[in-house]
Amino acid sequence: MGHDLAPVLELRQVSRSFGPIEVLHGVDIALQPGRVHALIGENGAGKSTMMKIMAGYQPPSSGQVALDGKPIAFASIGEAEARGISLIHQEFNLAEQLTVEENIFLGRELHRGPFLDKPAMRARVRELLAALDCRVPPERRVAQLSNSDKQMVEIAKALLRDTRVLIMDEPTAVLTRAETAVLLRQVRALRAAGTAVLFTSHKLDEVAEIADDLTIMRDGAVVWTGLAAGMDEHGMATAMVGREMSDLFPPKDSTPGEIALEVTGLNVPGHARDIGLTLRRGEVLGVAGLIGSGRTETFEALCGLRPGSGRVRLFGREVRINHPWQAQALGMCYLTEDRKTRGLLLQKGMRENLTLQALAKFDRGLIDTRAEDRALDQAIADFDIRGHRGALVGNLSGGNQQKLLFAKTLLADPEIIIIDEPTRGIDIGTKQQMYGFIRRLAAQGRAIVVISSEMQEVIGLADRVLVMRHGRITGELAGSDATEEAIVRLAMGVAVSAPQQESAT
Amino acid sequence: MTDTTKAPIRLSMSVIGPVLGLLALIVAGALLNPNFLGWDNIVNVLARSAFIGIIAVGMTFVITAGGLDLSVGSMAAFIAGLMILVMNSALPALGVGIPVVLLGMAVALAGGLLAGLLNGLIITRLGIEAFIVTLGSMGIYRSLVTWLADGGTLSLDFSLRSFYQPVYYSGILGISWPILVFALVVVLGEIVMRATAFGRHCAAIGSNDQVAKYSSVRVARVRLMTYAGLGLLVGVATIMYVPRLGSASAATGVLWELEAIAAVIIGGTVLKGGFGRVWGTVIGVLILSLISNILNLTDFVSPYLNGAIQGAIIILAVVLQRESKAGT
Amino acid sequence: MTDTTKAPIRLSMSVIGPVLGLLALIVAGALLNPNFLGWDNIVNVLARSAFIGIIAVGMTFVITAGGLDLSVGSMAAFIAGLMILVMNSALPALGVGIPVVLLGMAVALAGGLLAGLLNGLIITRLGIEAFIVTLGSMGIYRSLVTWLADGGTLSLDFSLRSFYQPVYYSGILGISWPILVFALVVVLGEIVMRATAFGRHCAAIGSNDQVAKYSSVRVARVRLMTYAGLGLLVGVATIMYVPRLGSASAATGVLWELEAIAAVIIGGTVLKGGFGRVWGTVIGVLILSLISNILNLTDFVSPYLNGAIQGAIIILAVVLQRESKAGT
Amino acid sequence: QEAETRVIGVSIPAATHGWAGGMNYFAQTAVERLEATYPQLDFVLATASDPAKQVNDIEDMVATRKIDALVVLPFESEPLTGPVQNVKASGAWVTVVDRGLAVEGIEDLYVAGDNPGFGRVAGEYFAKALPEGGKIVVLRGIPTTIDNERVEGFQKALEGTNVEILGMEHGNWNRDDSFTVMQDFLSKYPQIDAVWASDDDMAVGVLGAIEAAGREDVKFVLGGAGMKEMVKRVMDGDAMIPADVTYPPAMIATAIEVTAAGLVSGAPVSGQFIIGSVLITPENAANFHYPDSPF
Ligand SMILES: Nc1ncnc2c1ncn2[C@@H]1O[C@H](COP(=O)(O)OP(=O)(O)OP(=O)(O)O)[C@@H](O)[C@H]1O
Ligand SMILES: Nc1ncnc2c1ncn2[C@@H]1O[C@H](COP(=O)(O)OP(=O)(O)OP(=O)(O)O)[C@@H](O)[C@H]1O
Ligand SMILES: [Mg+2]
Ligand SMILES: [Mg+2]
Repeated sequence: MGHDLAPVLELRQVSRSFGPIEVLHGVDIALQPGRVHALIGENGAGKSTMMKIMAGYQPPSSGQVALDGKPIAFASIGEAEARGISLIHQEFNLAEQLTVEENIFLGRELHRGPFLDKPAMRARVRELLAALDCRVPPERRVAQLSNSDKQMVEIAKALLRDTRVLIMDEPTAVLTRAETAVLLRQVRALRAAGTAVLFTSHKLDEVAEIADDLTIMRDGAVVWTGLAAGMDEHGMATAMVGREMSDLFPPKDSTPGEIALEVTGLNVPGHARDIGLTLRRGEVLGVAGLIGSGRTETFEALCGLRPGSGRVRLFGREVRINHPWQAQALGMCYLTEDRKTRGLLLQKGMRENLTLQALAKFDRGLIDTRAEDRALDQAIADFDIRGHRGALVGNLSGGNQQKLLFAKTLLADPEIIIIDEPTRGIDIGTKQQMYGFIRRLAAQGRAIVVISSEMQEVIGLADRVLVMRHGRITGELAGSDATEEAIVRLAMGVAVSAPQQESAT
Repeated sequence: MTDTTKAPIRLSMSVIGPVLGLLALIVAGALLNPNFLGWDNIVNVLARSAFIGIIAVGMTFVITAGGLDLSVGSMAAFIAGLMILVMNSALPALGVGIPVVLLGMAVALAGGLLAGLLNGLIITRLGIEAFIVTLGSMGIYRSLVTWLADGGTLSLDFSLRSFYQPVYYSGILGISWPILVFALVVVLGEIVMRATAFGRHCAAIGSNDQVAKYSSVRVARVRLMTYAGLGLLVGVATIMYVPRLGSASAATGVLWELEAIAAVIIGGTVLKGGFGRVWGTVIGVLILSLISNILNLTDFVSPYLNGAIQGAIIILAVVLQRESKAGT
Repeated sequence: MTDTTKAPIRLSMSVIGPVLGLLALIVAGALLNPNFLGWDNIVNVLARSAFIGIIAVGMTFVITAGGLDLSVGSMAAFIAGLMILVMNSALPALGVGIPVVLLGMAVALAGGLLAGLLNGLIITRLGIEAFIVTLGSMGIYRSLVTWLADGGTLSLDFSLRSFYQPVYYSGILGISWPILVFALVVVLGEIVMRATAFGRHCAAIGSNDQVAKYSSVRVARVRLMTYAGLGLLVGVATIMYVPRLGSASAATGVLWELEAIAAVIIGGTVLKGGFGRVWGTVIGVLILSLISNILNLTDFVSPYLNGAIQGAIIILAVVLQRESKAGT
Repeated sequence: QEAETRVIGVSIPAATHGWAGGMNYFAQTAVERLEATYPQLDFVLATASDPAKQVNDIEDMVATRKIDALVVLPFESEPLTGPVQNVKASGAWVTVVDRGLAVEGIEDLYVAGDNPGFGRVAGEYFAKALPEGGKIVVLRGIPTTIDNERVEGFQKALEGTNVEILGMEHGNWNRDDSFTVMQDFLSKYPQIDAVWASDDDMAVGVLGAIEAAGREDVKFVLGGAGMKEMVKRVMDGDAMIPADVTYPPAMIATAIEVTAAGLVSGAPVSGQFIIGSVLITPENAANFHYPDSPF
């Protein structure tokens, strides 16, 4: 396959400003048919912005978009779509109250006469989802789906269109390894069919696996572009971050202290049964499992975010938690995996979001806004949040939103922190910082649970790993036993011996 | 697995909710007065529900798409006034007969459509809250009809009225026209909501207009069409209303907007948009009509307290729904 | 760096919008009638704005937190009726004097608080749409006051009224009590909205109640408190209202709810919740009061058309805001 | 006497302002009294907040209560004409109160107030009380035919006098609205000699506004309808309320009583009873003072 085929879609010296701030400075990129082009860069580097410009969601402030070599200005998203360009958003772009089928066909419904051809649409949806190994019924409302299923719906929505150019903004951020494999299989099929694919991810191994071409961005400019084969993962990381990367994971050097959390017989109706676990101060407990294994629901129930029953002891004291504020008052906080609908107020600024959970700390009758500003300064420094201070959180880049969410939860100063998918959409440099941060929290004597679908993360970060499957804990792994293979076995239910010791403790 | 068995149950409970409320009222009515289930009473109640009902069907679309229209009551009064004026002044030229009635109907439909379009255009083009726009136009239409009637009542010429009256009072097989038209509007509305792209687009816009926009839905146009459609249905309702009362005044259609919105919400449509069902609205309209019908059947309470009972039943009817929903 | 200069400009334009609308009205009023800017007229307009204004401040919180209350007008009428009944019946025992007035005030405050709590409890505990609950309680309170008054008017004992009247008519330095209390409520409201955790929580809940819940905000309690606070403020407004004419009837407070909601939204608070500003509400209230004041002071239009002009100005006032907002 | 119960339907507008409230009160007490007196009579009383609701009520009475007689005070004449005609066609006795129907000869009995007369009596009073002429303002009711008739009668009576109407606004038969309107009238006109409030509820609001403004130029306020507090003030010789014009809400009770008596005795009284509006003055006020009425 020739690298010098005529590009389908190009950006030529494109700049883009929001108000007075320029976030893209004269970038070039060219997508060729039948090739997968990966775009990587730090959070806030301008990847999503670039993709939106290519798909007609936003016009460039200056420079050109060229389709088949000819400059073009898309009048609407519809026009770009009509020309075969579709974009899968980084943030979910689904109407929550509508069903899967309604969302996938939104704006391009199939008709039979004046009426909708529902059977045909449903059949097509089933087909599309089956190709993605996703078993969600088409009639299910999107609001009831897990994040990964939503992502699959997004992908199905894009695949439905006859695309010449498919642009995917971090499609794998919410997917597990297995689901990612399914997606990459689809991408290869599209590539073989001659589609040009543009793809971003912060998971560099995927990039190395799938990409033909590679563009690396930093601070709104392209810093490297060329054949993907010319760059290994380490090189990518270095080029992205602009410095030499050391070990991703910090040493596990904290020592477990008293028992902080003890759960027995926790049942979450419809999602999990008979969950038992213990967690000590200074410990990082990883929770692994396939998507849909009930990890999120288990810990949400533990924090009073959904109904559940069971015995919970915090620092030796038996407690009943029915509401999240009770959990927080007892020193336990849950950081949601769903930053857009449950984590952040997208229509508000950074400051309001940062302090929402810990507002009591700033409440001196009136809110001490100076103290809030100081807290924001601190959070921006600690987590390297990039973006302009006055911006609405909805306008921050995805990764920066995630960092803000992290900062927000930690501001409440919980003793027990449950973090669901902590590094979703975070670039590799910041990931390293956040891992260091989590470790330091543990070293301060806090107890931490990390729920993650990234096997590497669980293994690299946690002292012990619990594996869940179908709403039950199927095993615990510690130290060198915690290997990817062992986790996968437990998660898939093919373990030789699934030790049930967890529920006994 | 448990999911697949769960979904249908929940669905059917949310369906049963409003129906149960309605049934409870019917049983109460039948116990209070044997004539309640008489043919006459049933026809009366259905026919009078038709005005609000037809409007409420249109309102279901507006609300589903995340909008609101407070002006429908005044709009109906204004259109009725206009229609009467036009018919009266065309009478000498056309004489009593079908042409003048058709002219009146055309005026009502065109007037409704225009009024709805106007609301919709201000809302979608200027991007102003529907609440404010329609509150404003509510005042405007109410004022205009008062002005047209010179503070009094506009009445249809009496001979013309006798000619036109069958449009309210007669029908086919003992079922009067308003009922037939209402039924037709409901069936069409249900089909449009469930089985056409327009219905889906309304729900999508009400759910998240950004998403709808990104999916190439013509958001402004769909919104505009919901208001225009509602206006048209107000015109249809007025066509049925005028032969009944033969007049229009400042007191015509007062608080219809509140009744229509209440019917829509009692029926299970979400006030903030994103989900709507036309059949639910019908149940809502019937519940509201039956409450006042039942209050007329008995006289054990002071008429001063009618409003209190009505209010309490409205809340109860909805509690019933939510309870049964929560119960699953 | 350029950022920090931009934000204030946008802010100031959205601030200037409603203020501009208000100024335009004031200029129009001054041109149309020289007495418009007279001290008496200013005091009149401010004092009569106070009732709706005090209620609208409470409504700002309810709407900001994503709720709605249609019952405030009827609630005010009911509380006024109750207050008059209690005061009249305590009169023989307590005699004309401060104790009986204090008793009346206590009844109003307690009644308002209870009524608000009741609305709030049904809405938050049973999870029913605020629209339906408060539509129901609107009917209930309206009915109850009619019933209390036996269809007529409840009047405060004449001697008591003369004693109580200064609460409406007199004040400090020529500024009457309603204006002072309104100002106090506004200042407190503005502080609570902008600078306290409660205000932040209201905005967070209205913006996205899921996020608020996940952020450990006590969503149900905050919601409940907005309704209870509104009820309390309805009580305060009633305390100012009763001494004015010393009576309450079924006609008291009709459509106050619509006026209060309109004021809130004209002031820039978002009907679907998430963002509210108390000072904007004040501007909204003043715009509404001034429109009818100006229409009364001039007579170039048929009084039948007052409503039309009012409606048009309301829409225009908001267009002005949005345009200037969009302009930045 | 036959044992068969006969049903009388009474349909009236809801108590949304003072006069209507009084009328509601008299209707209810009449019904209670007559039910006690005539065990063979059954009454249905319905109040309506708009003409359409009133038509519903009447339809319900026919369909479910099989009424033998209807006493109706139409919300508005035009819309009620057809439905009442239908009642008549069903064979029931029809008594119309206060507002005549648009078609003559439907009702068996007509008990009516005299709206043009109401305005005329008020106008004549102004002409007499302000012989040198003067500047007055007028508060009108809710825009309706009734209000139009009254104001026309008033204006006609003032023709040829020097009484000048400075302005008219709608106070909607409402105390608060008329308070506001009067405040604004006082700001607008430096000299107002007298006010025709055209209704006693509105007079209460007008008096409140005048008192608050401390204006001495307004010599008197003329209300109307005969609210007990106002009649009392006339009786007491209050200079601000020197007179009142009757429009008795009790006419509904008269109508119900006559209808009931006719139905029971089998010798129905048909015809027209016009209850004219008269001027209440300190001399005759005692005859119009009903301390027990809510109005
Ligand atoms: N609508 C907007 N208004 C203002 N600023 C914006 C807007 N959209 C994006 N930005 C800013 O543009 C910059 C680039 O954002 P972009 O979303 O393209 O980053 P990204 O490379 O996709 O980052 P991530 O990896 O975190 O997704 C960020 O600083 C962001 O805050
Ligand atoms: N055994 C099961 N069979 C069918 N559906 C299941 C099962 N277990 C869970 N689910 C559904 O899968 C969805 C996702 O569950 P959940 O969010 O708990 O997964 P998770 O382990 O937290 O994964 P993630 O957070 O990565 O999405 C839920 O809607 C849940 O009801
Ligand atoms: Mg991005
Ligand atoms: Mg999860």
